[in-house]
Amino acid sequence: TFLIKNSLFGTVQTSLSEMDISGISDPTKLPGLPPGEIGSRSVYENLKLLPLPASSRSPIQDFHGMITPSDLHFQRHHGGVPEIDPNQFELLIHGMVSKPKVFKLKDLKKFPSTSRILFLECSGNYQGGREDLSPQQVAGMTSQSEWTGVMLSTLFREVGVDPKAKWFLAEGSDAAVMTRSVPLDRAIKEGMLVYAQNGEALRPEQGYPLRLILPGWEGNISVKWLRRIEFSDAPFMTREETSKYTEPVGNKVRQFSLEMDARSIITYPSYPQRAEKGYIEIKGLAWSGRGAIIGVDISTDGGKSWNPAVIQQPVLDKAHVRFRYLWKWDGRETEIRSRAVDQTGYVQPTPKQLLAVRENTRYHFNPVTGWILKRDGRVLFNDDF
Amino acid sequence: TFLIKNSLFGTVQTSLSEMDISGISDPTKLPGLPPGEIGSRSVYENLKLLPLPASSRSPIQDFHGMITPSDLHFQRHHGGVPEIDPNQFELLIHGMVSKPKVFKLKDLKKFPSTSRILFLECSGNYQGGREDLSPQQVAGMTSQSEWTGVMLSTLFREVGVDPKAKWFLAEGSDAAVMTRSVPLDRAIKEGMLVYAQNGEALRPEQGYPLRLILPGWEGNISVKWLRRIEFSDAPFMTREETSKYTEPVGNKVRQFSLEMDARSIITYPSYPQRAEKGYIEIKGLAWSGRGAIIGVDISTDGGKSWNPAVIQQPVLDKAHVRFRYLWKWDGRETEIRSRAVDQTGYVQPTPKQLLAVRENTRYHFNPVTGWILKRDGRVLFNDDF
Amino acid sequence: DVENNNDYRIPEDSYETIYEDRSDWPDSFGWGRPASQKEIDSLSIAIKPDGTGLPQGSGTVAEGRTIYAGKCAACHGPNGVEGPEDVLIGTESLFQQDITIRKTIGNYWPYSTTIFDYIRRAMPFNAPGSLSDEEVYSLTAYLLFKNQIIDEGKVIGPESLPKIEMPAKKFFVKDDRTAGSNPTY
Amino acid sequence: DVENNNDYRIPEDSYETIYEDRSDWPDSFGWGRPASQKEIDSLSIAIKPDGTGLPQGSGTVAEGRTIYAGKCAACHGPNGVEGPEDVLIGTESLFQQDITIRKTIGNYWPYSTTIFDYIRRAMPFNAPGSLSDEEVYSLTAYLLFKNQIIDEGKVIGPESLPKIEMPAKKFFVKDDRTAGSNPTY
Ligand code: HEC
Ligand code: HEC
Ligand SMILES: [Ca+2]
Ligand SMILES: [Ca+2]
Ligand SMILES: [Ca+2]
Ligand SMILES: [Ca+2]
Ligand SMILES: [Ca+2]
Ligand SMILES: [Ca+2]
Ligand SMILES: [Co+2]
Ligand SMILES: [Co+2]
Repeated sequence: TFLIKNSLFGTVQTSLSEMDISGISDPTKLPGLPPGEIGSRSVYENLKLLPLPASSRSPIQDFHGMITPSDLHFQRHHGGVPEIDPNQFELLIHGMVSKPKVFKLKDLKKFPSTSRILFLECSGNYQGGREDLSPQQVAGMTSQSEWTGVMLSTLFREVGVDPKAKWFLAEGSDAAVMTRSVPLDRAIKEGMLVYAQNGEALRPEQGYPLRLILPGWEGNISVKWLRRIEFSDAPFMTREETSKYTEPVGNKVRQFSLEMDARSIITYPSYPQRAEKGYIEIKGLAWSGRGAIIGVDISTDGGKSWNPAVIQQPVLDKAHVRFRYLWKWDGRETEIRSRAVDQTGYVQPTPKQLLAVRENTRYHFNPVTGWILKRDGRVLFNDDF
Repeated sequence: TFLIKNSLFGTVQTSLSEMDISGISDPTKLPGLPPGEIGSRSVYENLKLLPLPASSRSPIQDFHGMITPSDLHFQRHHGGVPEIDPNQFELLIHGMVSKPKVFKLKDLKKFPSTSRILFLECSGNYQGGREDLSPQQVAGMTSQSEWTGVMLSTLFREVGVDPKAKWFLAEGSDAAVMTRSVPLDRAIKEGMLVYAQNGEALRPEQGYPLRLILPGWEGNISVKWLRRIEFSDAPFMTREETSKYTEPVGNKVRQFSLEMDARSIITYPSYPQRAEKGYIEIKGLAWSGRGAIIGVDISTDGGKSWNPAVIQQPVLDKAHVRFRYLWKWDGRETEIRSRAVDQTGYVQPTPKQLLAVRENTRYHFNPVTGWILKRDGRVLFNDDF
Repeated sequence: DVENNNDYRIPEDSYETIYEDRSDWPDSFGWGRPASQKEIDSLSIAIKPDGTGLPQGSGTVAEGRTIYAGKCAACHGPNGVEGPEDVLIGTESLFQQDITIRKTIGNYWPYSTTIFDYIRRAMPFNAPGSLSDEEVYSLTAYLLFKNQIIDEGKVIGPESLPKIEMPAKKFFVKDDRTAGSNPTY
Repeated sequence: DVENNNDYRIPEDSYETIYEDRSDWPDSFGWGRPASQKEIDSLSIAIKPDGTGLPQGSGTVAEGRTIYAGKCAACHGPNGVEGPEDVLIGTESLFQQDITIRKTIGNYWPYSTTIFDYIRRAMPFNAPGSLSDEEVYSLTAYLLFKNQIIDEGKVIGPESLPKIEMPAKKFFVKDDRTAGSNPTY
């Protein structure tokens, strides 16, 4: 169906109104929509997040390249998405500082700025144990954007941070008034306060108008809708860093486990897609919170042998990379797996290797996973190895 | 205004319906919207393309970083935006080939793929001569995306291209049935057929479901809604490569001027923004169709002296880079300019340097431009130097 | 000093090298289906400067004049110069540094075949692809005549059209810009 | 062979170096306005483990029981164990490799101050920030009592709360993972 609404038609209005366009389905035979004020998405494309009461998973099996479309970025909220007027918005920085200050959004935008392409992953990003799981279900709580904002180091100069300050509290203005304590020495190097995502203002679900970004760390600590930063000599021990986002390991509870370990997942072929005999370009994403990915190995024989995948340039620090591996499937049942290696030398462990040192801790569960290719083309998830 | 529609509320429906939420404007006092199937844009953000009958310009003064939001990518159509059913879609490749073939979209998606962040610029991307012009008006017909698809070289192996073939015709399925002749030897190195943009399917305005991308070349030749490729020993001399997209220079008409020369523009501060005395981070975009940008120089004294700007990493080949330059404005009237240098050593010329060798040719007009900062803070466009 | 801040990096090599190593690729992946001559013929509407692709048929200036008045004049003006859309007719030389002179078929189109090709695929703007080949030949004849390139009696068809020498042809040269530190703009 | 295809590149240096050269930066840009003590006080609701930030007031188990029944039981269950939302009460040790045991205030919360802080900022989920400080003290007392951490008669206030030793405290350690080729997962 074509809608005739083109200023060019002003001059031929009569003849146009006489035209019967109802039967025209060849797009070369009738002008399409003229340029407008905003682009659209094809009506034939229907990508959707997978929503749960407090989170939504990205359809990573449908993505290409390394950028996540902003409206398909995964979501994890603890009190829903607040609506914030950017003109009313203020950020308070206080505590162990000599000059406590309040910044309007327009103040923050004046500071020297920087942009960086980074993944953001929820540390609870795992679902397994069944064969009918898609990549979106298994690992859909990771997404990637180009973020723009101010380096924490730039802003912290303004408030005169006490050298004895070792932590700061980041507090959101959502209904959970989300809080996390952040270790200053580790955060100051790469931490940012960002107001833009993929070229435009942050999206509401991603923290509009201002959020923290701590590259490579678990998503929860990059507090969204940031309204307050309080410097302290010790962590505040908020609910999110004690009751949640901690891992019982052996007879200890591991706390402030911030870096996301290297991980990869094959997104094609995957459940519920069908695989066809012959050449298949196996595709997927790999990332590490500890630096750059330096390799992704692929096994097409259930983990017996491994070969390196091609990694798409540019390979960025603490960013998703797209990997690809050309393979000819003979049609016999087999299992394909991917394994990421990061610049620290860390090799993504198998589920059993992980479980040997700790039960499934709910957070930071990043094992190698597999897809079993059945003779009939079905692709089934596997993490039982 | 908060809409209560959270599955968590099922359990407390009674008390909620009794709540008076009309007066609550503090977002920490009421849950916001729960995670949904698709993200949103803040109601306070209102970026718009600037539409004309056959083109729409990107609001480049409002962008951050280097990625252009897909729905704010500039548009240039010659017959409007066709609506194409991806399941019906076919690409025919024929002419001087031994195996003429028809590819469905799903065939094309099987081939080894690649992703690349590239700018795309209309060669008619200039408007000048007045002081009340915004960056969107001066240079809004350039945008940048991460494109994913198949290398031409990969696909062309499939059809057995005759060694005597020197050109191919690319034809769109829009109402203009847009055609351009492409020199094979130069296109084969980097040319791509892409089906994805910034992680998802191409947008309709950008050629859904398939377009050509010829990195660094004038936008018009990267034919959108591609339906046909015909190999030939000579160019077809289509209307777009003869009557349009050619430049009278001296007493010649320059044809097949494909590479976009290096260019830069300061997007902040710019008309109609207001500048404030004191520290200003001058920001802008620079790009070259001939390779990487290796430097952007800034003048804050109307071109008398120049200093290098900071260029945001990663600096990619044939891609927009974001430059920034910290400057302290004393409040006196002055003019700021930017000048791009690319890896070939090409230095962006002044308007007069360009005009000395050719009149304004309408296409490929890429001069250094300036913004005059008035004492009262007004910022006015200048290209008269 | 800002000089040290330029932390940029030139990509080491160009992009095509991504697929340099294709040693494990087959000669052909085999995807896609062979195109039949019939479907090639139905889709391949492009005309080459030597006339390849021109269909059977012919047209006259007189017929073109009538069709033009009915289907084209609304947008291009009764005389092809009034607009509001592109000016089609004009023989004044462009190369007099007078920027008010408009580019037309008469002074700027290097190949006659382009007229047929473009009108057939894209005009009239509101109903592209609606003209018969005969109509397109006649419109081509009419526009060539009005641009003082052919005589009023000339019949235009697949044989005669490509032989027409266009006035602008001699001006067209390939891109002569050079990159580098001493570029020709 | 695919080995040669790995055309990746390790970033040469980490990102913070972008602003290494700040020689032309002023000591302070001066943007933003000084925060008054009044606005700091009104916003800074966070409680530290040593009790800093706790407001005046106090609460009792008995009052907490009543408030809980009215404002919390719908989501957390009449006895704090039935859900549908988080289980709040339970004293069974988590460290018996029995994954059916739920994390609760009694077996998993290392600091008593977190209870006050979290309830005040985020609960009840449908009306966060609606409780008075007295109500929050009482709910804190009630939940501590139900988790067998305090006696039923104990009054909870800014002095007593931070002194309460939580059973789970002794288990908490800082991240002990190591990166590298021989990592501790
Ligand atoms: C509804 C308006 C409209 C009608 C009717 C129309 N045209 Fe056009 N014509 C245009 C527009 C708009 C363009 C420019 C299109 C572009 O640049 O993509 C154009 C361009 C052209 C051009 C190219 C001019 C150049 O210098 O590049 C020719 C030739 C042409 N038209 C011929 C015709 C003929 C012959 C007819 C009648 C059969 C016709 N037009 C009917 C709107 C119209
Ligand atoms: C409308 C439902 C609802 C009501 C009413 C409610 N809660 Fe909650 N509560 C929740 C949800 C949902 C969570 C988990 C929130 C999250 O994880 O972000 C939660 C979490 C908690 C937690 C943290 C549990 C943990 O282990 O981390 C505590 C403590 C708590 N609530 C106490 C209360 C108290 C006290 C009240 C009454 C004043 C209350 N809740 C009323 C829904 C509710
Ligand atoms: Ca500097
Ligand atoms: Ca290479
Ligand atoms: Ca035009
Ligand atoms: Ca290979
Ligand atoms: Ca550096
Ligand atoms: Ca929860
Ligand atoms: Co953690
Ligand atoms: Co050109």
